Amino acid sequence: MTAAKAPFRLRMTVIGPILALIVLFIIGALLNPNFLGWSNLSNVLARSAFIGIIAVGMTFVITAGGLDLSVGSMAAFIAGLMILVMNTALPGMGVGIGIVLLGMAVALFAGLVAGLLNGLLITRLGIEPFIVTLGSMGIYRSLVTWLADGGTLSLDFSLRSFYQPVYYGGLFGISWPIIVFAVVVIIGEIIMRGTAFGRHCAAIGSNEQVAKYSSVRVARVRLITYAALGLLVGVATIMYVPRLGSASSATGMLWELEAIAAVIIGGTVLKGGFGRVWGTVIGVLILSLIGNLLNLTDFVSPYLNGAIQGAIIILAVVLQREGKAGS
Amino acid sequence: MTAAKAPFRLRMTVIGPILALIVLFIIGALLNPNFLGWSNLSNVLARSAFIGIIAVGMTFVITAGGLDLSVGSMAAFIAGLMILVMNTALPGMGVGIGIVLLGMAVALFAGLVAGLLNGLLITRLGIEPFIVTLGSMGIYRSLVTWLADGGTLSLDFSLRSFYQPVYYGGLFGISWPIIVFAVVVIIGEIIMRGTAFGRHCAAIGSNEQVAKYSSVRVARVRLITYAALGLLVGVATIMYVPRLGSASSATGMLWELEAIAAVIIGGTVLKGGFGRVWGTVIGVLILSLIGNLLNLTDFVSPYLNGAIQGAIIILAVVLQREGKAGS
Amino acid sequence: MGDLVTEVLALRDVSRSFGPIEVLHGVDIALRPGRVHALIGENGAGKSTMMKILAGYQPPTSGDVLLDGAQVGFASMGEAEARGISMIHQEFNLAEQLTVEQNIFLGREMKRGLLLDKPAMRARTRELLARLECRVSPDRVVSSLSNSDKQMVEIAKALLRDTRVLIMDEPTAVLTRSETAILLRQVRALREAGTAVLFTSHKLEEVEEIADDLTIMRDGRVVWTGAADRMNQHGMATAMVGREMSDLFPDKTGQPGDMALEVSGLSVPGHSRDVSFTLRRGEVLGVAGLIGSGRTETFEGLCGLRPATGEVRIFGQPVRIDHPWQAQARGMCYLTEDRKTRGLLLTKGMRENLTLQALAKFDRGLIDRRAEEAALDQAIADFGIRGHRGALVGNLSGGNQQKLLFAKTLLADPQIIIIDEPTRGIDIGTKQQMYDFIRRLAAEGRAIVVISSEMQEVIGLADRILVMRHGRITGELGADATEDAIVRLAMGVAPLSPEQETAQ
Amino acid sequence: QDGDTKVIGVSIPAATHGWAGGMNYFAQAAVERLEETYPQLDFVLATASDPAKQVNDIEDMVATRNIDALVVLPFESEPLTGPVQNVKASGAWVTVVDRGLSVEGIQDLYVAGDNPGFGRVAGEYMAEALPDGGKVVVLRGIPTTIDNERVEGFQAAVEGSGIEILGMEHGNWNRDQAFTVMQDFLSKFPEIDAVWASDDDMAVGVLAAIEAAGREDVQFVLGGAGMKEMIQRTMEGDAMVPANVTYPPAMIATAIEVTAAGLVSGAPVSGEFIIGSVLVTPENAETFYYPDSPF
Ligand SMILES: Nc1ncnc2c1ncn2[C@@H]1O[C@H](COP(=O)(O)OP(=O)(O)OP(=O)(O)O)[C@@H](O)[C@H]1O
Ligand SMILES: Nc1ncnc2c1ncn2[C@@H]1O[C@H](COP(=O)(O)OP(=O)(O)OP(=O)(O)O)[C@@H](O)[C@H]1O
Ligand SMILES: [Mg+2]
Ligand SMILES: [Mg+2]
Repeated sequence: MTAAKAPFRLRMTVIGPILALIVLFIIGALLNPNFLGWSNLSNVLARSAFIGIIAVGMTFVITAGGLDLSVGSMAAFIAGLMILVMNTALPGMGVGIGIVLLGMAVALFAGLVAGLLNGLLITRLGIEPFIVTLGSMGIYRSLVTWLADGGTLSLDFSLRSFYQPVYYGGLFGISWPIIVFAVVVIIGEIIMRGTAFGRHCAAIGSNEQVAKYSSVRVARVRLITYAALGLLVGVATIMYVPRLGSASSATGMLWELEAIAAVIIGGTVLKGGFGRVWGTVIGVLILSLIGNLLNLTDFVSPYLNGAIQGAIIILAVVLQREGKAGS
Repeated sequence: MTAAKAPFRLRMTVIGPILALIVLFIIGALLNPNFLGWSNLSNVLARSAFIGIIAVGMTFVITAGGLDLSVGSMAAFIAGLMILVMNTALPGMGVGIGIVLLGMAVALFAGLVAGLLNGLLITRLGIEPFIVTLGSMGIYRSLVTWLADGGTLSLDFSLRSFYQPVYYGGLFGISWPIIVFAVVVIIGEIIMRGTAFGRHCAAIGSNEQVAKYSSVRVARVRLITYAALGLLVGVATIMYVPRLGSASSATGMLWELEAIAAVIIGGTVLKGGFGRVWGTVIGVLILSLIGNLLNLTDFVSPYLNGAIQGAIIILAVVLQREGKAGS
Repeated sequence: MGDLVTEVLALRDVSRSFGPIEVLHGVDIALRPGRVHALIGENGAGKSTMMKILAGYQPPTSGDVLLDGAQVGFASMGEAEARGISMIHQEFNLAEQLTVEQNIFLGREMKRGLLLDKPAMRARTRELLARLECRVSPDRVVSSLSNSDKQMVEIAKALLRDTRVLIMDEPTAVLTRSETAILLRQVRALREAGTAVLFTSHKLEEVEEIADDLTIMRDGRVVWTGAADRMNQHGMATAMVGREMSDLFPDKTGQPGDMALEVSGLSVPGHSRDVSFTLRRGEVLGVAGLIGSGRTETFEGLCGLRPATGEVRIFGQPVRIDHPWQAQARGMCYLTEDRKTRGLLLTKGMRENLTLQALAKFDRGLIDRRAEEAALDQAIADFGIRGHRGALVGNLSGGNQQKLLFAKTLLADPQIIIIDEPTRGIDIGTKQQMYDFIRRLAAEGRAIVVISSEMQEVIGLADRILVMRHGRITGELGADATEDAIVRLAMGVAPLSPEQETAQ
Repeated sequence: QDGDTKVIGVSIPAATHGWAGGMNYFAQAAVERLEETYPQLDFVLATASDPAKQVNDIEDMVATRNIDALVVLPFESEPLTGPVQNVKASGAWVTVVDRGLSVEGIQDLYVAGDNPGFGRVAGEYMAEALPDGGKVVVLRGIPTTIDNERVEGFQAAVEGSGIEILGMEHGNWNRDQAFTVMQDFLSKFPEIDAVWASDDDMAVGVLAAIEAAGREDVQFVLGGAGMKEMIQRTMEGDAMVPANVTYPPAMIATAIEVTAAGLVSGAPVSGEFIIGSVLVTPENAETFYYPDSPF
């Protein structure tokens, strides 16, 4: 690995994910003409918004040297809680904007608290993030099953119809999840690149000791990353609930793995120290497009979808790390 | 974090996991007198052998700064392959020791190849282990579903009866999985502490550059850790197939998470540089005992089992990291 | 000059580029058995790069490496070592989580059959460390060692490998004088045994003391080479810097002003007890002591980097400091002695590092990049930082890293500055600039603590000197302190009389 | 335990999808009810997330709880056969629910749904509802033998009826995944006449996707397993949900009750009860509507 190649390599890590995305687009367009249609793309974008919003938060957590395995079950728990609260409040409040706002407030608050809890256990007790969030993953998953009594929590039908536009509606033909996702990404990118907080995350992930000696409030920054991730899980849930109006123990299954994968495909380093939000977006898009493509074509056995997905994930990263071979 | 406390802290990280294990034992004995009976303990030990054997391999991978998410689906794939090969060979070879040996050879060989593939992608192409093994996890999971045509691959019944003693039989009343697990652990512990290879793993995980400068063959050591893990997955599968006699897409689900959790509960550092095999064993035992304990009584809703499990995992680690608080 | 036949390792017309930038321009050097060759030059002159090429860690871009007169190209790290060339790196090259013994034998473990022969390795480790008069246990984890002990471990690691050529990149930068003496004794023994030794140091008295041959570099070129006895310290400094060197230390113009810092009964558990002192604006307070006397830990405790107890007043206000940012908010900053693991983010650029500690200054909602760039320009100019602007800090030369660390801390504009080992690895020309700079900071009315293991530095720079031993202050000396007085206090040998020395 | 107390172990898969959730609910409700009715009975209920865990649970029940009877709904048939055989060998009563073991004659009592029948009934309805043939898409469950049997039953039933199966994808009995798959089906096929969602959880996702796309060509969605919301819609005559096919999760409760009664009375009922899959239509929907069930 010589420094002489650095400029090229740098370019590859930047262009790599974009290139992988473009290749997917081309393949998609060739396989099925509907692929590039607005309705298909809009579908794909809207449904990748949940993972996307969460993955933006995950980017910060990972950049600061952390990890959060609990996001998927946290989302399920928050969705369950939100539905329960809204259903309970319905007789008193009636269908209206008020109850939707209440539900949203509950989701955001619960997300924030859940994130803070993870963060406090990690920063105050000094336990490995992997263990803390593996534990809370089990806890939230259990809690939602328990709340739902093993079944599914469903939002009252009238309430759901009222709330539904939050997923299906939109502005200028762009649906709300896409808009919210875009806003979160833009804010995330600005924070990551342009603010002291973003710098501090990268510094902590790069070398915690140096950050501490440089008067960075390490514990606080860490805590904020987890709290922000929790909050974003809340935001994602707000978009998720109106879609099907239900939550069960199967909700949010494996979202954590998908979010982490998106972050890493996007070029953020798993061990921390370097992160980029726009890369994460590309990672999310790559992951959702693969699924979409596999559904739009049927030249392989559906049993093998997972294999193709796995191979593409590896390829997408090979593409971007090309220059690193043999290092 | 003061140096004065170091001896105490050292002791806590050593005693911590053992203490957690003892506490679990006491709780178990109080809850149900049968808990400490040989038949129960033997069951628990035998069934934790699969994860245990894999976790020993995982300890090396993690110590050397790597990660392997694919072990669970790799086990499923190898089990499927092994069953397929044995069933196919049955008409020709007939039930006998020969066909069992063939099956075992297939499992070990497939495990080794799968591990080498992971290792080569990681060391030669320089891709993040997380991504490579996430990809291969999807691939193997798909392949076994495809091999089983969406259903279950079952070992021929007569063959299964013949092969069964490998799980259920044993020596001096100790069943084979326990013996094999013990042997793997002892060899693992010796390699980790007593050989140059073990030291090289820790050195690479601690600082790859330093290891390289000290003429440690970094890529080769890394590769060997993944290959050894693959081989151990093969060994675990050899014990697993006679137990259930079948493989499906549900086989080995989430084993990777359990194995990694066991390694970390045991005190190995997720970012690499320090590992201990005996700790991993304790981690494995803690995890299986929790499951066992929850079956001993029925004072909580089964929906909440996951929550209790999660809480205990966190507590077990809190116990051992006590001294680190505020660092 | 040298006899070609006896050269064991040499470079012929070697150039080396990193990206578009060439840092070595056609250099030659020849090492001969049984001789100590000193390589000196300013920070960033290319000394470390040259050594790495000699030891096979980096290939030259052009030119030849000659081993026993024959051209070689080392394909892997192990190859040069296998042929008897070993190198001690300027930056620590130890795996922090491994023990002393594991590090020393890393890559060369002794085996009995398939297993490690631990007793033998431990015994050999003890023996090597004993030769270096270093008393750390072979089972200590390296991350818990002090810098000087780490250096000793590195040296032991090199000594283990029976080498024909030993290359040492600033081995004495983190050592005290007595430890340096031990090291030099080992070097002499190796010379007697016929080893060719190449070493660099910014401490010219050492060079004068031990070198047989001397090569002086400037800006990637060899500017002088020959027998060492043809050069004195003054000549070396002049050749290195390329200008006439005046007096190293500035005048002590200190006008003590208001009380800045009052510390009483400060204790850092396990490291220091009951430390009390005061510091005024405009003052430079030196802190001397042997390695391991707990100076670093005491001041880290003061700044909230370790748990500590005691009473602290800053500008008359009683304060409680549990975290470094609280200290900084009160105007007090600590500049670490350990630039690599505590000071700088090696995988980031200069700009990110420079502004990390004072990021609030550049925060206008968003970070003002242009202001950052301007600050970097300023720092590069003020401290003479050399190196490619876009380079990763880990690729800067050691001395330039130190300068950047200095610039980074000062950017936070602290009123009370605690500088731990300020000139470690800095060339003599820049040292002079740094001393001037410290003085100027004092003159601006800041209060400064300089912790240093270089006795000359403390004496030359400080208005008052505290001496520590075993975590306690054993005495306070005036600006006119002698080395002898400091050593007596530091060693616990009865001083003349405490009252006599603490004149002020 | 004193000699009079008898212990019944109940081992079922965890509530990872709607039907399983319903089954969990009925199992727990039955256990609670029976513990009250029969003070001399003690129950152990364990839920498993995979076959291996289920085998562990059963081993634990034998080793630590000395169960006198086991009611098991096998996660998969093959892996559970051996362990259940061992339970039988220990002298306990064995009731197998829903999924038969791969060796005949282990169980004393067998209570099961009819998976090929489930697919067949659905297929027959489809053929009848689209007499001129039509284009349908199929959402499949988690790749398992159950799913295979159902799909084969369905395919056999629609064969020759002029119905064309445009595509099949796995929605894994999951609402979200079904939603995604259906969105993509709608993008892929400009003309779809009907959907066999094969499960009511998936039907929820499919209906949402169709509604969001505003596609008028899809005439109806046929789910399955009788989720109460779906039954209600059928009952109310919703044209999109004209029918359902039962696969009652309550069969576990039946099995537990029969086992308990047998154990208490000392006159155990052995045999086979196959609970056939029935077509639910607006006419008979009311009899399949259980508003208190979570499913
Ligand atoms: N890997 C690298 N990539 C880019 N530039 C490098 C790299 N290594 C060294 N350099 C540059 O080469 C020049 C010479 O560095 P070198 O470390 O050899 O200096 P030095 O003489 O050892 O200085 P010091 O006395 O400060 O240790 C410096 O400008 C440095 O920034
Ligand atoms: N991180 C650490 N953990 C545990 N012990 C440490 C650590 N750092 C240093 N020590 C020990 O603390 C003692 C004092 O450290 P150190 O040598 O840094 O003191 P010092 O007086 O600042 O000396 P110097 O600054 O000259 O190195 C030494 O015995 C050292 O081994
Ligand atoms: Mg250097
Ligand atoms: Mg110090």
